[in-house]
Amino acid sequence: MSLSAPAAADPFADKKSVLQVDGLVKHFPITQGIVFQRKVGAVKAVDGVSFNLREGETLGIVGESGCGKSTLAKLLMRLEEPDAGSVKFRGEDFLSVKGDELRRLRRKIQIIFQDPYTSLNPRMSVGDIIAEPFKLHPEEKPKQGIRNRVKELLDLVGLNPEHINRYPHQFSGGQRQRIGIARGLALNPDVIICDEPVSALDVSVQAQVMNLLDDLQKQFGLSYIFIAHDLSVVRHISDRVGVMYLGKLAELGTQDEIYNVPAHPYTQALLSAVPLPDPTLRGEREQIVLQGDPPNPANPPSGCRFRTRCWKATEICATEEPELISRGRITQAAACHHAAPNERVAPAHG
Amino acid sequence: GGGDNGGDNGEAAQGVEGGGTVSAYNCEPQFLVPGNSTEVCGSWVLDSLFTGLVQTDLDTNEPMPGVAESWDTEDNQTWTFTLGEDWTFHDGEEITAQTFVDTYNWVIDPDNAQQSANFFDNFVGYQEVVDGDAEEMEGVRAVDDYTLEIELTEPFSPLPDMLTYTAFYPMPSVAYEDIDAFEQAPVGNGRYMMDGEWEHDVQIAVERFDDWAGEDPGLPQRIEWRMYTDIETAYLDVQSGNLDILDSAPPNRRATVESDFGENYADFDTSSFTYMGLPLYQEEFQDVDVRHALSMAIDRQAIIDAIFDGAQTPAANIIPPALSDAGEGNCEYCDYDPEAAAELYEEAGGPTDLTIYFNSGAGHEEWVEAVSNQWQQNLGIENVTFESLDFAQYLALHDEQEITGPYRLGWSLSYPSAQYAMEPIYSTGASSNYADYSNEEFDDLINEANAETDPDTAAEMYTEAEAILLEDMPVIPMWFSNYLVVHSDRVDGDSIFMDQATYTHLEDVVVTEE
Amino acid sequence: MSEMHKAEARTEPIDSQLESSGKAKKKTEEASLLADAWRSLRKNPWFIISAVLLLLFLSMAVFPSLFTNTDPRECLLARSRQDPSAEFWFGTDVQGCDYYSRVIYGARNSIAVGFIVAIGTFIIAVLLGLVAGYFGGWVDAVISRLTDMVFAVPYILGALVLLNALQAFQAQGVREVAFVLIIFMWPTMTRLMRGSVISVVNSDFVMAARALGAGPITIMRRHILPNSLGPVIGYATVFTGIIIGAEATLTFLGVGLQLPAISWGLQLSDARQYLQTSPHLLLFPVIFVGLTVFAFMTMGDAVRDALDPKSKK
Amino acid sequence: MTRYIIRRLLQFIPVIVISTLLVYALVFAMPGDPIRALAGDRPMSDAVRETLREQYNLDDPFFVQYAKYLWGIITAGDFGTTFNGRPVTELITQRLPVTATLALVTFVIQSIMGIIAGILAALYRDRFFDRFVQVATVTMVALPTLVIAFLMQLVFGLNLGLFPIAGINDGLISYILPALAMASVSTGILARLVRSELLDSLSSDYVRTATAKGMKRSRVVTRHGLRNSLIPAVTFIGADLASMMAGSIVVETIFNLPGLGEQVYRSIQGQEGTVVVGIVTLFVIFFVLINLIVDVLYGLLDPRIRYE
Amino acid sequence: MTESQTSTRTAPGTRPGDAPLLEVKDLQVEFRTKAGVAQAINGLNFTLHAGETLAILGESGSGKSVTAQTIMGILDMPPGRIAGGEIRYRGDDLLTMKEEARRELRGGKIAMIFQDALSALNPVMPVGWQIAEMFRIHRGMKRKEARAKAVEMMLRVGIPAAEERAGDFPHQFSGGMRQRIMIAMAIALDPDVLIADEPTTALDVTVQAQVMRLLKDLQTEFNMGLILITHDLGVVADVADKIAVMYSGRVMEAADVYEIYGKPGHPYTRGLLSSIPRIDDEGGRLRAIPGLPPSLTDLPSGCPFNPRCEFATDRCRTERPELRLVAEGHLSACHYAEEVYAGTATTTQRPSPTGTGMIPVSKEAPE
Ligand SMILES: Nc1ncnc2c1ncn2[C@@H]1O[C@H](COP(=O)(O)OP(=O)(O)OP(=O)(O)O)[C@@H](O)[C@H]1O
Ligand SMILES: Nc1ncnc2c1ncn2[C@@H]1O[C@H](COP(=O)(O)OP(=O)(O)OP(=O)(O)O)[C@@H](O)[C@H]1O
Ligand SMILES: [Mg+2]
Ligand SMILES: [Mg+2]
Ligand code: NI
Repeated sequence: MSLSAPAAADPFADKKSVLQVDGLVKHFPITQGIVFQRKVGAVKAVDGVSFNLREGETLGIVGESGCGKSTLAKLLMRLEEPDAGSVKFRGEDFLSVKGDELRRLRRKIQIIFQDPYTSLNPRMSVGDIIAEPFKLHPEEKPKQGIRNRVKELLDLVGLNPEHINRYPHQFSGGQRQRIGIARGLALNPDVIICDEPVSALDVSVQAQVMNLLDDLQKQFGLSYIFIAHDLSVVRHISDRVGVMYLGKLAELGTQDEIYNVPAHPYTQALLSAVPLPDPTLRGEREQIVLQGDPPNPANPPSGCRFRTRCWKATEICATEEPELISRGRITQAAACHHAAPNERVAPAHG
Repeated sequence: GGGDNGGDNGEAAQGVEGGGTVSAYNCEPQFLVPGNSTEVCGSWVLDSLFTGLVQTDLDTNEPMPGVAESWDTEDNQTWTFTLGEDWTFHDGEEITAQTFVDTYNWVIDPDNAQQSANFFDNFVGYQEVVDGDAEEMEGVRAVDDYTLEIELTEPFSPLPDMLTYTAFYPMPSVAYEDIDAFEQAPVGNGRYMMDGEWEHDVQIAVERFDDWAGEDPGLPQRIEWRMYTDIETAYLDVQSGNLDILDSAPPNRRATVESDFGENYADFDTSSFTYMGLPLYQEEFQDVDVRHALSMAIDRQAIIDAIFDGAQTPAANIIPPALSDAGEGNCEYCDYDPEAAAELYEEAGGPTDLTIYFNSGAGHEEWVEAVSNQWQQNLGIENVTFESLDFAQYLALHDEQEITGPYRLGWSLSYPSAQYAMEPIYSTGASSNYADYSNEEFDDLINEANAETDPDTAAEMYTEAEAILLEDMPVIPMWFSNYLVVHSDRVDGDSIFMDQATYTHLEDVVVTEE
Repeated sequence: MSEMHKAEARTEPIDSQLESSGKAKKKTEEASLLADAWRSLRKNPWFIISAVLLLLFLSMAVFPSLFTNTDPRECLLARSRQDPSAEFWFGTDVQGCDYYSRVIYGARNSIAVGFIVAIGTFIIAVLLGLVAGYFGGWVDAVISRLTDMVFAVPYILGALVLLNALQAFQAQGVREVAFVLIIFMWPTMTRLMRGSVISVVNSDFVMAARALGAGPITIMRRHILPNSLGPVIGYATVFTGIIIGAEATLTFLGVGLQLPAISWGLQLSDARQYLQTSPHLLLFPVIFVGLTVFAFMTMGDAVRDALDPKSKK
Repeated sequence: MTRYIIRRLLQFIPVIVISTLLVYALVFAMPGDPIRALAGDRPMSDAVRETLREQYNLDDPFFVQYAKYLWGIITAGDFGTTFNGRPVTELITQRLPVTATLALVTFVIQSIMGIIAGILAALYRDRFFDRFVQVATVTMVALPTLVIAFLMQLVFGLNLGLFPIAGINDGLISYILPALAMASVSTGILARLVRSELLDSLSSDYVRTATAKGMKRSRVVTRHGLRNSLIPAVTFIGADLASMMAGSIVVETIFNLPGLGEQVYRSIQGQEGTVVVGIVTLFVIFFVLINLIVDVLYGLLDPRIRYE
Repeated sequence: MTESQTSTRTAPGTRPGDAPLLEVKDLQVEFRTKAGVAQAINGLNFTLHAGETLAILGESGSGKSVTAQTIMGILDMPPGRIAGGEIRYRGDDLLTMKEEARRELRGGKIAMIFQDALSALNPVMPVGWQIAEMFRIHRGMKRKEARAKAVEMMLRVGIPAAEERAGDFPHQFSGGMRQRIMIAMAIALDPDVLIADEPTTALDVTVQAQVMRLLKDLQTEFNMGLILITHDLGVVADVADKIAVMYSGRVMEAADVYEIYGKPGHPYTRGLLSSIPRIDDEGGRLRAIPGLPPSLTDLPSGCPFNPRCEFATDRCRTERPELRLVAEGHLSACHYAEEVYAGTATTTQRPSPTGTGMIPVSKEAPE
C-alpha cells in the first residue's frame, strides 16, 4: 500500500446529506456543595463538532475514552439537549421539532447504546423489548406478525429465538448487546448511531453482526455513525472516519486516508497502539506512547488541545487553535498546525 | 356549694396537717368568668373560688347563707338580702351590696356578652339594659352597704336557690379593668384562691384562702384540677396514683371498678337527667298515645343493666328524686309493658319508620341503639335510621325544628330547684323547650308555684306540674345519672361527696397522705 | 483459512428452523410480564392462601347468609355481652346480638369501604404520581402542592362539610364514606408513587425508549409504571386495613357510617370500652380485619414477586 | 439546586393563600351556628348571641370575613382569638411544641425501628423475623389506634409503671408511649417498604460488586443496598410526618397531650374558623417544608435525580 | 518523544511443585429458568499459576462471566446453582470454605473487574468513595488517606483531573472511564488473582495499552495471576501466556498462546481466528462461524459444537469428546483434534447457517 492517499473521488459526493451537524456543543456543569450547589466549571464533553453524514455512508468515530463520543451520539438523538449547534436531518432542523414530529423523526434515526444492560427495561422480556419499536410505530408493523419478526431479528443477531421470553438479566454481556442491536435494527431506520455495538461480542458473532450491518446498508442505503474503539472494526465498516480528541474532531477523512496517511499526531499514536492478533509480533511493533496525563476536559489546554501530549507541539499550538481543514499534501481535514503524514503508520500483519 | 357535710366526716379519718393537696380530674373550662361559665368544668372551679349570696346546704339541698346572712321577701317578688360584713375578695377588696349591683349590671351588659346573662331575665330592668335603653337594672339596688334589694318582674319563689348559681357570684373591681387578664387568674371571694394562672389544658391550682369569712373553710390546703381529654386515661391515672379524684369514671368501668379500686370508689345520684324528646311539631308525635307507647316499650332497667352496668336510676320523674319535690308514682307510662305498648301503638297508628337523633362522639350510641332495638321488637317498627350529628349541627336542627323523630337530650340542674327542672324545658316558648310543648295548665301551675310564698305549697304545686308532664309526656324520661367517683389511697373516701349538680366538693376532702 | 471463506453461504431458509423450534416450545410461546407473572403466581402457595382467604371474605361480604342463619339484628339486651359459647360462637355484643353473625355481616361494609378506597386512592395515586414524577416542573409543583394542601386540611373538617354537601342529613352510606376517605387519603400514596417514578425516570432504558420514539404515555405505561409500582402496591395492601380503621374513626367523629350499619370498624371502636371485661368483642373483629390485611399483604407480596423477573422464587 | 429551593419556597405563597381560603370556606360552610354550640343546650340570650356573632364577624359574608381575617394578620399580626377569647398565636405557641415533640419522637422511633426491622426482614427473608414483622404489622393495622394506645397505657403505664400514663409533666419520657402508639402502624409499613425495596436492590449488580470487594454482608446491605432503596422509605416518612401533625387527634386526646391535633379537632367542632385556619396555615408551611426536604433528600440519595 | 516498547517473552511463572494459584475442577453451574435448567457451565477445568496470564476466549454466552462470578462467590443463587466441582485457591476449596474466610479473600486476594461497568458501580456513591472503600475496609485507612489513595488509583488508570472528579458519580463518566474505575477498584489492593472480565472493551487503544501495561506491571511486581476474559484477540496475543477457549460452558481448547494462534487444535478456535477483522482489511465480508450456539437448556448430545462444525461426524453427534492432549501443553476437546491441529481435517458438512447476515424481508426500499 502506498503512503500517499489515493486521490480516488469521494464515492458519496453525489449523495444527499442525511445528517448535517454543525458546531455541536455540550457542556456538563460541575457543581460543588451538597444542598446548595454552585457551579464551579463545566466538562466540555462536546465542544464544536461538525460533520456531514450522507446517504449510504458509514462514518466511523474513534477517539480517546471520555472524549465525548457517547455524548455526541446522545446529542444527535436529542437525548441530551445541546448547548449550541445545529443538527439537520435531511435538511430539516432536528433540534427544534417537538412531539409527534420528533417521534416520527426518531423512527428514522436509531441508536444502539454503549451500555447494553441499563438500556434494557428489566421488567420486559426480550421479545417485548424488541417488539417495542413496532408497537410504537404501528405503521411499521411487519407482515409476518410482530412475534415472528422479533424471532427473525433475534436470529439475525445470532441469538436463540427460543429465548424470546427471557428477561435481560438472564443474558450474558454480549447477548445483551445483541438485544440492543436487534432493537435498533427493527424499524429499518435511515440512520443508525452505533455506540460501540460490538465491543462485547466475540469475533465470530462480531463478524456476523458486521456483515449484517453491511448487508442492510447495501440493500437500503442506510447510513451509520459507528463509534468504536476497535480500529480494525472501524476500518472494516467505515467509509469515512472521524477521530475525536477532547470534545473536538481532530481529523476527519476517508477510511483510506485516516488509516494509510494519518496526519494528526493523535491519530498516528492511536493507530500505532493497535494490538495485533498475532502473538509472534509481540513487542515487535513500534508504538507511540503518549506522554503526560490526559488533560482535564473541564479545563482543556489552550490552542490545540492535544499539544500537551504532542511531540510535534510548537509555540503556535499553544496560542492558536488549529482548524479542521486539509493542509498541504494531505487531503483529509486535520486539526493540527503540523498535520503531515507520518512514517510510522499501522503495521501490516504478516 | 359548701355546707357542713365535710364536718360530719372530720373524725372518720386522720387528715394530714394543714390539709394537704388534692388533685382532681377536670375538663378544660371554656371560661372562668362567673357570668360566662355555663358548663361544669368551669363552674366547678369557680365554685371554690367564689361564694355567692346564697349557698346550698348539701344535706337538704335547701339554700343557706353565703355572703348574705339572711334574706326576706313578702311576695316572692321583692327580696331583701342582708350581707355579712367581713367578706372580702382574695385581693382584699371589701364586698358590699354595691359589689353585687356592679357585678350584676356588668354581667347583663350585652357588650360583655356573658352567656349567663339571661338568668337575670326576671329581674326588673333587665330588658331595658339589654335593649340599650338603660345603663343599669332598676331591680338591683344597694340599699346600704350591707343591704341588697332585688326586685323581680313576677313572683319567683326559687330565687335564693337560683342565687347559688355561678352566674350570681360577685366580681371584684379589678375584673372590669381587664377581664381577659382576670379570667386567667380570677380573684374571687371563695374558700380558695388561684395559685398562679390558669395553665390552659394542663391544670388550675388553688390555695386555701385563710381569710374566708364563711363558716366551714376548706380542708385541703391546695387543690389542683388537672385537665384531661380522655376519661379512660384519667381513670388509669387515678389507678396508678397520679391523680386523686376522678368524679365521673366511665360508666362501663363499673364492672371492673371493684377489682381496680377495691374500696376507693363511691356512687352518687345526681340531677343529671336523660330523656328522649319527641318533636311535637311533627304530626306523628302529637298523639299522646304514641308517646305513651314509645315510653312503655322501653325496658329502662334492662338497658341500664346491659349498658351502664346498673349505674343509672330509671326515671319515673321529671324532677330529680334528689330534690324533695319529686313526686312519686306519678308516672303511669314509665314502666316497661311491651304488650300494652304494642296495643296502644297499634291503635294510635304510630309511625312505622323512625329516625332517631343524637349527638355524636358523646357515648350515646349504644343506649340509643338499644332503645331502637326495643322499639323495633316491641312496637313493630320496621325501619329505624339514626342521625348522629355534631353538636352544633344537632342544635341547629333543633332550632330550625327539623327534627323528625325522637331525640336524645339531657338536663341537669344549675341550682337545686324543681322550678329549674321544668320551667326552662317545658313551659310554653321556654328557651330549652325543644319539644315545642305547650300546656296552659302546666304553665299556670308553674307560675303559681313560683309565686307561692309557702315552700311546702309550692313544692306540692311543682309536683302537680310534674304529673302533668308525665301524663303528657312531651319527653320520655329515661334515667337520672349516677356518678361513679374513684379516688386514690391518698384521700379519705368517706369525705368525698358529690352534689346533685355533679360537683364534687373538694373543699371537704380529707387528705390522708402527703 | 481460505476454506472457511465459503462457509457464509446459506442453504436453508430461516423459517424452517424457526418453525421447528416454534413447535417444540409451543407452550412457552406467548409471554409477557403479565402472563409470566400469572404463571408464577399460580404456583405460589402464599398466593393461593391469600386468594382463598380473600375469596372467603368476599363471599362473606356478598352472601353473608351463606355463613350464618342468625339475624344479626336480632338482639336481646338480656343476653348482653356473653362470652363465646356453643350457642354464640363469638359470644354476644352489648346489645345482646349474636356476635358471630354481626362479624360476618360486618364484612360487607368494611370490605366495601376498604376496597373502594384502596382502589380509588391507588388509581389516583398512580396517575398523579406518574404524571408528577415524569413531567416534573410545574406539573409536579401543582400536584405536589395540592398534596400539601390536602394533607393540611384536617379531614374531619373536610368530611363534615363534604358529607353535608352530599346531603349528609340522609344516612351516610358506604359510597359517601368511601368518597370522603378517597378525597383525603390519596396524598401519601401519590407521594410514594411520585418518589419511585422520580427514581426510575432517569434510567437508561427510559432514555432508550425515548430514542425509539416513544411518547410520554407509552413511556409511563410500559417502562416507568412496571418499575415503580412496587412501593405503592406494598403500601396499598396495608392501606386497606388502615381504611377499615379510619372508617371507624369517622363514625366516632359522627361523620362515618351510621348506626344501624354493621361494620368491623364500628365493632372495633365499640369494643374498646369493654377491653377488659369482654375482650372477645375486640378479638373477633381484630382477627377478621387482621386476616383481611394479611391476605391483601401476602397477595401484594406475591404479585410483586411475580412482577419481578429477577425474583428468586 | 439553590434555585430550585428558592422556587419551592416561593410556592409557599399561593399554597398558603389557597389553603387558608379553602379551609376558611370549609369552616364557613359547616352547618350549624358555632355560637349556639358554644352555649351547649343551655339557653343563650339573643343579645349575647348577637354580640358574639358580631365580635367574631360571623354575620359577614364569607369574603368579608376572610378579608377581615387577612387584614388583621397583615396590619396587626392578629391571628384572631378562640371563642373563649384566647389569642390563636398564644394557643399555637403553647401547643406547637407539644405536637412537634410528639411528631419528632414518633418520627425517630418509627424511622429507626422501621428501617432496622425492614433491613432484618430482608436479610432473613421468609425466616422467623420476617414473618414476625409481617404478623406484627398485620396486628397493628388491625387494632385501632385507640386500642393500641389504651393497651400501652395499661401495660407500660399502669402495670409495669415504666412510663407516665398521660400528660406532659415528665418531659420527653411522657412522649414515649404516645409516640409508640402513633408509630405502631407506620413502623410496620415502613419496615415492609424497606424490606421489599431492599430485596430489589440486593439483586442488583452493584451490590454484587460490593460483595466482590470483600465487604461484610452487613456493610453490603446498609451502605450499598439500603441507600438505593430508601426513596420510598423517605417519602413515606415525610408523608407520615405530615399526617402526624394533623392526625394526632386520637393519640393526643387519649394521652392528654395539649397538642395541635386535638385543638384542631375541637376547634372544628366549635367551628372556630380562625383557629382552624391558623393551625392549618402552620401545617401547610410545615408540609411544604417537609416535602422540600424530602425532595432534596431524593437528590442526595440518588445523584441521578436532578432538579433543573 | 516516542518510545518503543519491547516486551520479552517471559515464561509463565510456573514452578513445578508449587500448588497452582487457582484451580477449577469439573465446575458445573446451572440456572433455573422457566424453560428448564440451563447448564451454563458443565465440567469446566483450568488452572492458573502465580504470575501467569490466562486468557479465556469464547463464544459470547459461553459462560465466561458466570465462571468469574462463581469464583468470586457472587453468583445469584437462586436461580444459579453450583451443581458440582471445586475451585481451589492455593489448595483450599473456595466452595466449601466458610463464608467469613471467603469474604476475606474477596477483594483483597481475589479481585474482579466486571464486564458491565455502569451497572456494577454503585450509582449513588461517588466513584472516589467506592475505590476508597477498598482501602478503608481492607486496610483500615482513614477517610482522607483512603481518598488520596483512591485519587492516586484513578490517576494510574488514566482518568484526567482525578482529584476533582473523585466526587462525581458513575453516571457522570464515560463508558471507558467507568471501566477504568472498575479496574482501579479491582487492583487497589494488589490482589493475588485478578479476574478481568472484558476490562478494556470501552477503552481506546492508547488507554487500553496503558491499562494493560499497568496490569502487567502489577503482575511482575506482585506475581499476580491474571484471568483475562476478552474478545479482543489482539490484546490476548499481546499479553496472554495461556489461553483457554470456552464453548457452551466447557473448555474446548487450552494451550500456550503461540500454539493457539499458530496451530489451533479445535475447529471452534479455527473459526474464531478466521473471523478477526484485520486492521489492513478494507471491507468485504467477514467470515463468521455459521449457526447459533446451542441452547443451554437443551444441549446437543456429543460434542456441543457439532451442529456448527464443518468436520463433524456421527461420532461427534453421539460421543462427547473429553479434553485431551494433542501436543505438548496443548489440550483440545475434539475427536479430530490431531487432524485439525495438523490442518488435515476434511469438511464433512455445511452446517445450517442461520444467524449469518440474513436480510430483513420487510423493508421497502427507501424513497
Ligand atoms: N440468570 C440466568 N438465568 C438463565 N441463564 C443465564 C442466567 N445468567 C446467565 N445465563 C446464561 O448463562 C450463559 C453464560 O453467561 P455468561 O454471562 O457467563 O456468558 P459470557 O461467556 O460471559 O458471555 P459474554 O462474552 O457475552 O459476556 C449465557 O448463555 C446466559 O444466557
Ligand atoms: N451526565 C454527565 N454529567 C457530567 N459529566 C458527564 C456526563 N456525561 C458525560 N460526562 C462527561 O463527558 C465526557 C464525555 O463523555 P462521553 O460518555 O461522551 O465519552 P465517550 O467518548 O463516549 O467515552 P468512552 O469511549 O469512554 O465511552 C466525559 O468526561 C464524561 O465524564
Ligand atoms: Mg461512550
Ligand atoms: Mg460476560
Ligand atoms: Ni487474510
